[in-house]
Amino acid sequence: MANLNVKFGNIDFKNPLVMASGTFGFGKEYNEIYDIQKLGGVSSKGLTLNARPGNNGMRVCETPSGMMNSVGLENPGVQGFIENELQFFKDLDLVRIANVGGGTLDDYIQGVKLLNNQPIDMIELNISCPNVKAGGMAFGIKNEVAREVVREVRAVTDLPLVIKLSPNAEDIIGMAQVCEEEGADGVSLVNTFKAMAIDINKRKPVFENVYAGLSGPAIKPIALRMVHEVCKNVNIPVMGMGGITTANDAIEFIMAGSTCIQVGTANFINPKIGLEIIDGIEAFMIREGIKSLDEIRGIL
Amino acid sequence: MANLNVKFGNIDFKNPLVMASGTFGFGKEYNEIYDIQKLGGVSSKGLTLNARPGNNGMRVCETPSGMMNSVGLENPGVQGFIENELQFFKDLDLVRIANVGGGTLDDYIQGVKLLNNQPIDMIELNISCPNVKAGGMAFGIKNEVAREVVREVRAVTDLPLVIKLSPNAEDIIGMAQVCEEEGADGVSLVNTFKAMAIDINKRKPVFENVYAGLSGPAIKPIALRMVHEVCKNVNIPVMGMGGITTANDAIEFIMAGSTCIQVGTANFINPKIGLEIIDGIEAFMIREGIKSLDEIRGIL
Amino acid sequence: MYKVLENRYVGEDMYLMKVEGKFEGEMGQFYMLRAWDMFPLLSRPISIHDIDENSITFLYKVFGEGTQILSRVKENETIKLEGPYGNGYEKVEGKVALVGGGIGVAPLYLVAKNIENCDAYLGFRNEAILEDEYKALCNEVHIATGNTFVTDILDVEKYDYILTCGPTPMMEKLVKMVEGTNTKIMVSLENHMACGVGACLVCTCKTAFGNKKTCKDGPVFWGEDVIFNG
Amino acid sequence: MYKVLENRYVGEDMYLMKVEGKFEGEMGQFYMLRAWDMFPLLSRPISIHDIDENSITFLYKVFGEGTQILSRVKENETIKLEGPYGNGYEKVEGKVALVGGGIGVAPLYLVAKNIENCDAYLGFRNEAILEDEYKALCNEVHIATGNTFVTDILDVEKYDYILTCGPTPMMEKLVKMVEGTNTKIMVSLENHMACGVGACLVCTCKTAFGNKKTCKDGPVFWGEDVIFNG
Ligand SMILES: Cc1cc2nc3c(=O)[nH]c(=O)nc-3n(C[C@H](O)[C@H](O)[C@H](O)COP(=O)(O)OP(=O)(O)OC[C@H]3O[C@@H](n4cnc5c(N)ncnc54)[C@H](O)[C@@H]3O)c2cc1C
Ligand SMILES: Cc1cc2nc3c(=O)[nH]c(=O)nc-3n(C[C@H](O)[C@H](O)[C@H](O)COP(=O)(O)OP(=O)(O)OC[C@H]3O[C@@H](n4cnc5c(N)ncnc54)[C@H](O)[C@@H]3O)c2cc1C
Ligand SMILES: Cc1cc2nc3c(=O)[nH]c(=O)nc-3n(C[C@H](O)[C@H](O)[C@H](O)COP(=O)(O)O)c2cc1C
Ligand SMILES: Cc1cc2nc3c(=O)[nH]c(=O)nc-3n(C[C@H](O)[C@H](O)[C@H](O)COP(=O)(O)O)c2cc1C
Ligand code: FES
Ligand code: FES
Repeated sequence: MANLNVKFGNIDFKNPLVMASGTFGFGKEYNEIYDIQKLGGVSSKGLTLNARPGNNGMRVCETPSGMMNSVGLENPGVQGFIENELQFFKDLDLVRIANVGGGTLDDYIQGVKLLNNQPIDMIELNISCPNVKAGGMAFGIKNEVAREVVREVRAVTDLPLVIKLSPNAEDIIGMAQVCEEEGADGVSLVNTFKAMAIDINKRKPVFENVYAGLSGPAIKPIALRMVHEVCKNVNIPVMGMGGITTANDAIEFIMAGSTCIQVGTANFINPKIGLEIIDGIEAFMIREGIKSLDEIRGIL
Repeated sequence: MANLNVKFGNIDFKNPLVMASGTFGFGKEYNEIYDIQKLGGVSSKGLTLNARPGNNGMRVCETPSGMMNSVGLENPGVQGFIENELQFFKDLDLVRIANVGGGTLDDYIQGVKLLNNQPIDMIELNISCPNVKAGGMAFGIKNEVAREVVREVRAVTDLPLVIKLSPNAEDIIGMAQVCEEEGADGVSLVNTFKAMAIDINKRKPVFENVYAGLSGPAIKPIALRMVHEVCKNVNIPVMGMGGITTANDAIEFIMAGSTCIQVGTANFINPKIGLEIIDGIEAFMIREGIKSLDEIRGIL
Repeated sequence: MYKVLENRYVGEDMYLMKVEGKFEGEMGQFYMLRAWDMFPLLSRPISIHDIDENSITFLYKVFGEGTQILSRVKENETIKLEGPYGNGYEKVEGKVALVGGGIGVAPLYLVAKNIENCDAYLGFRNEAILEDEYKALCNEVHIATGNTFVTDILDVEKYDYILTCGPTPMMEKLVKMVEGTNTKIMVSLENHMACGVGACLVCTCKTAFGNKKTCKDGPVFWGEDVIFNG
Repeated sequence: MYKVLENRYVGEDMYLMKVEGKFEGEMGQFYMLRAWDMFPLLSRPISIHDIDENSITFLYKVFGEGTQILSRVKENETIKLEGPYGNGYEKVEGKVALVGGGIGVAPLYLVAKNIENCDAYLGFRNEAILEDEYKALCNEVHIATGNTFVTDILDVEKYDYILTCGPTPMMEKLVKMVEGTNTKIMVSLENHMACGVGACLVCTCKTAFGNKKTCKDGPVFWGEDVIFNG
């Protein structure tokens, strides 16, 4: 039997598979389909300090081997999460990750503070959110803007802190290094790619916000490259993601250096895909005589 | 009858469709399949000052709705082009674009100088090439590095000069603005995305160079966004590309602001796709009562 | 993977697909269908048209790529189904009208099977489809085609409940028509979906009670609660 | 779009697909096939197995996704073909051996039809396929299966020419075997392709005369010119 255990910093995952934020709600819905405690972890829907209704208009659009979304961080707010969702979330036997977004630096800080004493195992800080003060450019584009968020959030929490990087960053390697320098326990990448679709008959962008986030198999080759680059250049553990759909994909990300891998969009292809990926990783390990994922992590 | 004519700066294109560099050779092969003079233009295989044998090992790998290539600029060199390929190329009744790459700044300058008195209509400067002096990082990543190339090349040629931007640029809007400031006649984008694939059974990257360039429908939503951003922020004309496969795709790029559109990878899906896209654009114009593409260019 | 027993054209660009298996599902619920592996990416939400011991039936209209692929599936080939998902029509009692427009007639067949003594008002672009099938289940079946709309031939006040599915403008109009009457209406909303289970929030619709998930809280809502144009 | 007349399993994971139409093509040339619309992206290069007035035949082995889709195409369905592409076998005269390994036997059928009095040496993993068909065209047909390799049962010096197609190690070994003899050999190279017509340079192979395009200058080359491991 292969051992799928991984250690991400000090946190033990029973296997490397984590469900990506925003694609798995708070786990409840998928738990009606299968026992989600077979997963390594779940990253919650992105939480902001205050509840948000999300974006108007079309929120999803299919692209070749991908999809764009413009949910706009609809969520019940951190307090709403604590009151209504944590009840279910907290009892799960898996690594419980609260994904936190923000609109201002203060939103991040207050949001994380509220989570400090809650029964969660890790915070994933989504810095792809538009920075209200900086005219809407996301926090995760410029290294020095990101540095400030990471530093300030690090200062207010002892929870394991993983920074979720945007593939739209100007310099993703430098960005990951900034996170490491500021004391993050790890980084996760990639978030969605800024993308566009036009309805040529209406002569309008498909999305009210004009741009939206691209995810799914289409982006996998770029995401894998970014994960490889980051893993080569930081010493903190990495959660790789972006289009992972098969065990083969997951193993590529692990060989590129990921400790955990996250699966998002693929859940929409097949709601039980998480289990299939875990089984597939195990089958590969058995076939190849691999006892622990440490043997293949970051081998290239 | 719809008029597909477009003017790119001072250059007249009989229609906006240009075949993208590296996917169409010097036109000869496809001309055996159909009369390529029905196209608006052809951008030649990327030329470097000296002939190059290209990369070793695997050069292509399919991805979901995309492909990666690692041709490594195999080409006969500018002199070889002039001696052996220009004979055919020069007589084509379409806009003849010489795509020029480089390894050092001097390679670009010398290459372009050699082309100055040749019967071509335009130079497309590919700044995605690794900058030998800067440890291999491409010229097209940092604005100030790109500025130097554009300035120096601009100084040695009076040919219409289009700069081909890399989607891996740190700041693609700023990059386009730099090109405009330095006197480029236009920009084209996007080149391929830096990407990776791993052969998990061999436990090796698929490509000897580790990273390779992703193209095809998978990247279209990101490419379209970049083209839109650039068109909104420069006053020189733009050739948009990246995954264009259908007339619908092409019209999206035009609505986003492209004057010409380039088609690359789609040629591999169907060798006559160029004609189908042109016909499809015309059909759309007729259906929608559009007399000239000026009416829909950059409308959003 | 389930075996397709039948997949036949029934008119108006619509196909009836019968799939073998023991399926669950209530009137107004839907399944996520895919007759392909990885491309296109997303599965397609299709309402339950009919269900019995050994099979489930869908009625779908060829619209884009996904439904086109569905229409090419042959007998004995297989498709993938996930479901049943969503919140369907409530089993109301009283005088009930089922109002379907176009492919919106699809879920109303199972409704007609579950609700006794209902009348059906079915609107089609050109020709009526499955008219006999609905007649077998309903008291009266009224058909509107061409320039006549179902909303023209229906007196809402005759009914205690209207259960409808169809184009949004039609449903919106019906909701307006019952305003100020004693008639209650249930509408089935359509929204583009990804997960289908309530996890991704791409299908949010606006209601008097705030944002709701079309896939999980709906697709069927009380008409008065829905904020159209939301 | 061309109609598939026949697509049948012939053993060793291989299928024979006959497609209706008037096609051109010489021995050793290939077509780019696709039995799908947009996904997967690239077409698959498949050699001409046979050709006659009203049809073309391919022999292909199910390997990955593309050939799997090909294998599922049914009679009367359609596929897309572009070609013929490439540079095939020269029509040599003298004593000729055709040497095929695995799916490498595919192009040799048309060769056997074009070259009189040749002998065939065919290697398979388990069982020989289409043995009778080759017997009908060749003087002698020698089969190697299991642990015997075609290279074990062939005396190259008996022949003026060897025309081969198969796994690279087999072809490389054959080229070595003819070294220093009077026998000349033509090999058919396999390389991943995108355009298939010589425009994209992803299929470059190394030869004594510099880089060549497998799709346009090849796939058939004189063995002595090819730099294996290049
Ligand atoms: C709850 C529900 C029940 C439905 N029941 C039926 C039914 O019984 N019969 C039937 O014919 N149709 C039904 N539809 C509509 C059906 O889902 C769409 O017609 C179908 O998804 C179109 O897919 P396509 O690939 O043919 O079109 P495309 O336009 O190519 O699809 C592109 C994307 O948009 C989505 N999409 C496009 N139109 C719609 C739409 N109207 N609703 C939701 N998503 C859409 C697709 O799912 C896909 O993700 C239902 C929709 C919902 C939400
Ligand atoms: C000139 C030429 C003639 C050929 N003739 C035949 C034939 O007659 N019968 C036959 O069965 N096979 C033939 N092949 C091999 C055939 O093209 C591959 O087996 C097929 O492309 C595999 O596709 P796939 O989708 O099943 O595999 P996948 O591995 O899923 O394909 C992924 C990608 O790799 C490419 N690829 C994978 N293996 C090969 C290969 N061996 N050669 C070229 N590209 C490959 C595919 O084209 C595709 O782009 C020929 C190859 C070449 C170059
Ligand atoms: C519908 C949807 C909603 C998402 N919401 C969030 C979010 O709230 N917070 C976040 O950090 N990432 C969010 N993401 C990004 C995913 O977590 C993931 O980074 C991205 O989709 C790439 O992975 P994938 O290709 O496996 O989906 C969302 C993605 C999708 C598709
Ligand atoms: C096989 C291949 C070779 C390429 N070679 C070049 C090149 O020599 N010079 C260049 O500027 N771009 C080159 N490109 C990039 C294309 O011109 C184009 O920018 C890119 O592929 C995106 O467009 P597409 O998705 O339509 O292919 C190449 C692309 C491919 C697929
Ligand atoms: S489709 Fe995901 S929440 Fe409704
Ligand atoms: S496949 Fe394009 S040159 Fe050979």
